[in-house]
Amino acid sequence: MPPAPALSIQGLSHSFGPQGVLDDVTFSLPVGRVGCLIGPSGCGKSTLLSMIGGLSEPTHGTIAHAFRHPVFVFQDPCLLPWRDARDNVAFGLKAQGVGRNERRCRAARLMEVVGLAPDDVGKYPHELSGGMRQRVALARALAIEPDLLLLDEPFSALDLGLRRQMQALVRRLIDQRNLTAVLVTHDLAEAVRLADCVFVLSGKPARLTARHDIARPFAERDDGFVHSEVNRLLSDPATARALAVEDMGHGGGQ
Amino acid sequence: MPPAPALSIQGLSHSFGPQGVLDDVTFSLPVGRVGCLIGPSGCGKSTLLSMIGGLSEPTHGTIAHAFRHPVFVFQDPCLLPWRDARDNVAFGLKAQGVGRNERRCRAARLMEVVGLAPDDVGKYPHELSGGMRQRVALARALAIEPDLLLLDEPFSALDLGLRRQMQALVRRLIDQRNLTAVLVTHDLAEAVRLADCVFVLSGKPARLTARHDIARPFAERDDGFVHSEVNRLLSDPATARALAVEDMGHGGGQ
Amino acid sequence: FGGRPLSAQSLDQFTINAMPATPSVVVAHLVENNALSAHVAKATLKVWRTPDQMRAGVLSGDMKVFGTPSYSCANMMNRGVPVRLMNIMTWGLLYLMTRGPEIRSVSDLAGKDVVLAFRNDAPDLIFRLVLRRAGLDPEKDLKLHYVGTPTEASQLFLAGKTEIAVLPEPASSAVILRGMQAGISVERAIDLTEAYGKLTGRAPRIAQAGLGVSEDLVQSRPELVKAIHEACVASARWVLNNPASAGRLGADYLDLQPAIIERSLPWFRLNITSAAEARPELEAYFNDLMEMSPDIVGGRLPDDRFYWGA
Amino acid sequence: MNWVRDRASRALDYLWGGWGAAASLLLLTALWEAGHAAYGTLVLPSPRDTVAALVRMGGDGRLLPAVVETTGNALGGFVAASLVGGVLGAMAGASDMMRRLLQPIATLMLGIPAIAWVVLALLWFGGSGLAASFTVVVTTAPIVFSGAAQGVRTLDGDLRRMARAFRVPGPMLVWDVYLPHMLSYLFPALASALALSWKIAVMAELLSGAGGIGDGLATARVQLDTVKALAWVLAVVGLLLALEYLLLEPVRRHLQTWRREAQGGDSAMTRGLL
Amino acid sequence: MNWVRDRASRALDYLWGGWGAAASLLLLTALWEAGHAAYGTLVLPSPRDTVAALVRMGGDGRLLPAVVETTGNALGGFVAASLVGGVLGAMAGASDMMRRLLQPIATLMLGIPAIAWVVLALLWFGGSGLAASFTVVVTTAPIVFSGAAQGVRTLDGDLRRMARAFRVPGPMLVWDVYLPHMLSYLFPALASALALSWKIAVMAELLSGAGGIGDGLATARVQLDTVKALAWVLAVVGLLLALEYLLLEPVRRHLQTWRREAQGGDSAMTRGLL
Ligand SMILES: Nc1ncnc2c1ncn2[C@@H]1O[C@H](COP(=O)(O)OP(=O)(O)OP(=O)(O)O)[C@@H](O)[C@H]1O
Ligand SMILES: Nc1ncnc2c1ncn2[C@@H]1O[C@H](COP(=O)(O)OP(=O)(O)OP(=O)(O)O)[C@@H](O)[C@H]1O
Ligand SMILES: [Mg+2]
Ligand SMILES: [Mg+2]
Repeated sequence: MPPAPALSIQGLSHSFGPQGVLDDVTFSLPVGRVGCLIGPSGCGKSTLLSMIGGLSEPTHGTIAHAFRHPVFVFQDPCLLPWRDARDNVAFGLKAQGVGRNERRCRAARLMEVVGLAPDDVGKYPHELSGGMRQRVALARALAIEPDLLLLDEPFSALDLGLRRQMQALVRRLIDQRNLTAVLVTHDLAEAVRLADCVFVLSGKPARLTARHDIARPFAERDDGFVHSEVNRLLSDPATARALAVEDMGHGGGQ
Repeated sequence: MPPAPALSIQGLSHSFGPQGVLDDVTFSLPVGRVGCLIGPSGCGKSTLLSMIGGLSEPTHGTIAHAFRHPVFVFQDPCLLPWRDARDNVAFGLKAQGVGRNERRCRAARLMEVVGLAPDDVGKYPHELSGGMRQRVALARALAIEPDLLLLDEPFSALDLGLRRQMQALVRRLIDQRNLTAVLVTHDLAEAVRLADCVFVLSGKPARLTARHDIARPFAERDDGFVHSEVNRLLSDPATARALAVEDMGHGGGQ
Repeated sequence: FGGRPLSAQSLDQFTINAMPATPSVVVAHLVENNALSAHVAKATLKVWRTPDQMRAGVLSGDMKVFGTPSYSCANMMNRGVPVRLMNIMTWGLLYLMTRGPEIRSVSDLAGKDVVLAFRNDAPDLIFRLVLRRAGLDPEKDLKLHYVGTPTEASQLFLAGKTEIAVLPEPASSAVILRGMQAGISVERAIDLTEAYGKLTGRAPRIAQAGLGVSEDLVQSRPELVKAIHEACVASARWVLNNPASAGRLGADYLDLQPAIIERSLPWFRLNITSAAEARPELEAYFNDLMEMSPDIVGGRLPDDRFYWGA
Repeated sequence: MNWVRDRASRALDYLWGGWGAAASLLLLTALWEAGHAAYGTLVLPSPRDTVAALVRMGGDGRLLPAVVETTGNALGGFVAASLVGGVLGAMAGASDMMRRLLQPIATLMLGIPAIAWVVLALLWFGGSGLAASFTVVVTTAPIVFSGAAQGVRTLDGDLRRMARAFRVPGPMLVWDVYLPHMLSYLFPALASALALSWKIAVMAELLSGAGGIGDGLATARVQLDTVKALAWVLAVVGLLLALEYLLLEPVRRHLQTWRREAQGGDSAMTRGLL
Repeated sequence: MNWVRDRASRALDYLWGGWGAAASLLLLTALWEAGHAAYGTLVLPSPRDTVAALVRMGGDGRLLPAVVETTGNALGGFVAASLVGGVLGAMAGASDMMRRLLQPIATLMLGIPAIAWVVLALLWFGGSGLAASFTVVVTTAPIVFSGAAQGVRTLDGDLRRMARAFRVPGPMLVWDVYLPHMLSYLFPALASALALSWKIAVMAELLSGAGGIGDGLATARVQLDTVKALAWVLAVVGLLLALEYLLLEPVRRHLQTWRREAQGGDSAMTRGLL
């Protein structure tokens, strides 16, 4: 089914000093698809993402991709404390050389899209709530019209409604513009709802221990499907072991 | 059912400059119970929590409680960047005057309890993953044996297994030591699993728009119960409206 | 020392605070020879390093007898500090140094660059007075480069920044010595004291510096003041007769090389004269200074009490 | 605490602040007066006499040219020091190698007494004010250098990674990411360097006979005219205080904008600290 | 980049660093030699002669007492300035009111030339080294003050709230929360102040005749003995460089511990900046 891989990772290992973090990770992702990384906290998901985006180099192995505008939503929002919300959203645009008025305009529009109120525009990061900061970071990433999205738990601080909205927004963008995305999340329902392919990392150092393809098109994934898919994932022993939920039964309620 | 309220909030309003954030919030919570605040991102949950803990003062209204050791898990981990993980966990103990060796010992034990490996002990915050930082913050809060827990999305960066473990840990502590807790979360399943009472905030400025009691004892809350409780919550129109999920049907899969 | 009541008995200890210049060898000799033994059990010499130190010492009463430029002492008195001038020790120590032979008289200076130190201080005023009397305008007819101290002036002069420098002793001797070591021929082209005398129609003498004394010492121990003055006169005679020994003696006290002291002694016009005796010359000097800069002696001539007499 | 109260409290704070400065200046004047009473005019002239002398010197037309000259020397040196120190400091902060290369030079410049430079400076720059400016550069550039280096070195690693992820071009990286962070380190260094500049310029003028206030001060000292000497010092100090309140304080407040908290909670806390 | 490579690169970096300092010192010596060739001994003696004179002075037993005396004056002043400046600066950083009260005094102390203090200092402290120490305090305390104030002011509001939530007692608040943050501001200020201390001490000794190196320098200057004068300066500079490498550099590295990244990615990036 997959066309030529747009992102391909071969035998990737990484360690910080003496501590091995990732060991021989190999996978690939075609253009237009969403890959999702799940795994226990501290297993190296963020590290992997930053290597895909070229922010750090793997100790061994190769990462090949042909994307020209990868963009990050980091696990921490990483906003510039000395710029207000709008200028933070416009940060990537400024880096691309978009003129001041246009980027401010586009930033304000995007802030609306991620559900921020007009009077949040001028707030500095320390005046924003956690979820608002996360949305500013999301808007900043979406502003620059990337071709590869690297999302590290981008919706973790959002409420149910907003989370659904943002998920739909991101998936719509991906489908419309034929973007590729790698998503890190701890929420299996989110993984199942957004991803075409779920990669499970686990162990110390972490290896790829399972992989699940989710074939149904995004538009047709209703709550029932999500629920049953999550249960299917959890019924896979490798996945359940990775998430340490073997002993909890297959409760999709999480 | 509730005994004398240990925490009682009366007509509390708050605004930052001209912007009203909370409006006439009134509720109370008996000793030994877990109250859960849910509401859309940016509605003022963290603000309310910090007022309960005495870190800021409400513009109007009163907060009364008799707790002597309230403790916070902030939405951001707020670790001291110049102290390693263990010393961060021991921070509250040091503030209480616990001797160096004892607090280091206790900190190391607590780090084990929250699932951190022995070789994480000496890592500085910037060397920890997001979920590890969150667990360090949790361990720091639990270390000082508080009587009031103020938890602001304390498990949001944890994987499924760890999240369940931590939930169980916290609830066990609460029941054993007869602590009181106020929990902020965006995860309804978590709310239903942990809380005795769910308060729904919404609007701008935010008011208390719904309240749900969850009577069944913690030990008996299995996945099925959680699932059906979440659906019950979402079937309440005020709650669904607050979380902006009216249009999505009552999918508990989230 | 300070506020101890002074009696007619001899003092345990007495300190003379001399200037950091060659004439202080006179005081060194006097101290070394116990010339004050009739009045003081132990006399010592201290050399002050900066005028600030001297001023602070005089103001606080720590310095009872101190080396001082004559105009400074007059200025202090005019500003209400109870001091007198005891005597004049040096009568002119300002020289115009050149690196070439072309300067023979003051009028040759027209159009030249000259480096000198202490703007608006006495040496500068004397030099400018000489220029004026010789018909040169210090602002227009030549270029004066001012620097902070004679040290900088000497260095710039030796480094070739200018051909001409106005230097007081002992800097002028030092410059000749250093010039010799570096193979630069330096000459004392003009003795400004002589030029000044000629142009003002007076003897080649400028009452430049001597010892000042606090009023309170003059009142309480006039005999000690007198003894100091007389010992100075005696020691000066010895110093002039034994320049080499004086150089060695002064080297320890002044922290100067014996060679520099020995070489500079003849150029100091050493001659101990009590202030009362020197009064006409002092007043002439002060008047000339005031012509250039009225405030330098505090705006007026000091009154009679200023001139201590034996 | 509602909005009106907040606003009012901030206005009050500002007023209080003004009072603070005024109180401090009054206190100093009182001390000065007391010092005068204790030591007399020859050591410390009275404030009244000094101000009168200052006014007289202003009337004579001697004050302004000297102040302008010294200000020129001081500011020239300060600007050069800020540029050189800032740029080299930023480089030293960014690369350990650079720091190792430049740090000894900075230490040297800080540690060598002006008196050791003065002849070289005179040879290079003649008796002009450049010699004074040079001395200012030599002394203040290392202070700016330290601040700038520390500013670059301490930028949050996450923000650096973020900027890299967004492929921020060089000038924008400097302007939007490094500079706002560095400013918090540079500002105190620059403020110290600015105030120091006048003092050094005056001392250098005095050492090199370069004119300006240094010259006036030297003459006043020769004449033992402590009133006039102090009047010169007062001119420098007045200028510095004016600079402090008309330039530095507003800038300081402006730089704080993004840190300001809307509520009063924090200051209550810090008050607890004291 | 694996662990071994990382270790090796850090060791290499250290070596390179040492080379950097050595290279920089060699370059300076070469410049000095060139200056000597251009201007001659009377303006700038040769390095060889200067070192020889230094050794001779050391042999005579004149060097050590003077260096000890000046070091005492400088360090005494520096320690006092660090304490006074640090504590008052922390207060000024914590309360706006305090800042407004203290800032003008700091500006004043920075801006008043030493020469204006010297008579007062002499009257208060006699000719002793205290006058030099006093001048050091007056000049360096405001630099430390600025750094300390900025350090306290810029502590992250969230950390402050966290500390408050944990009811951290005063001393621990200072020690564990404020100080580690402040250090990043205090350190460059303290390093500048330390280097400046010697220079100021020497100048003050020279102005007030208080002995120590200043005295030696003054004597050498009067005799036009440029070799000896430069040897004195070299003694100061050598001392400062030794301090830099034996004290400040290790401390600087130690303070950075918690910032250190395990990987080399970042430095590649900052190299991109240059
Ligand atoms: N700069 C660093 N230096 C040393 N170790 C690091 C560094 N960054 C990360 N690590 C370690 O690498 C491991 C993986 O970290 P990473 O942030 O990739 O985890 P993660 O999978 O994103 O976890 P989480 O779900 O909690 O965010 C952790 O054990 C962490 O301690
Ligand atoms: N210091 C501040 N200054 C001004 N406005 C603030 C400040 N802190 C919070 N706010 C505003 O108050 C509102 C509530 O913030 P709060 O952090 O309490 O939200 P929250 O309910 O915790 O949201 P989230 O779920 O996203 O964490 C937001 O609109 C925010 O912009
Ligand atoms: Mg992560
Ligand atoms: Mg919040």
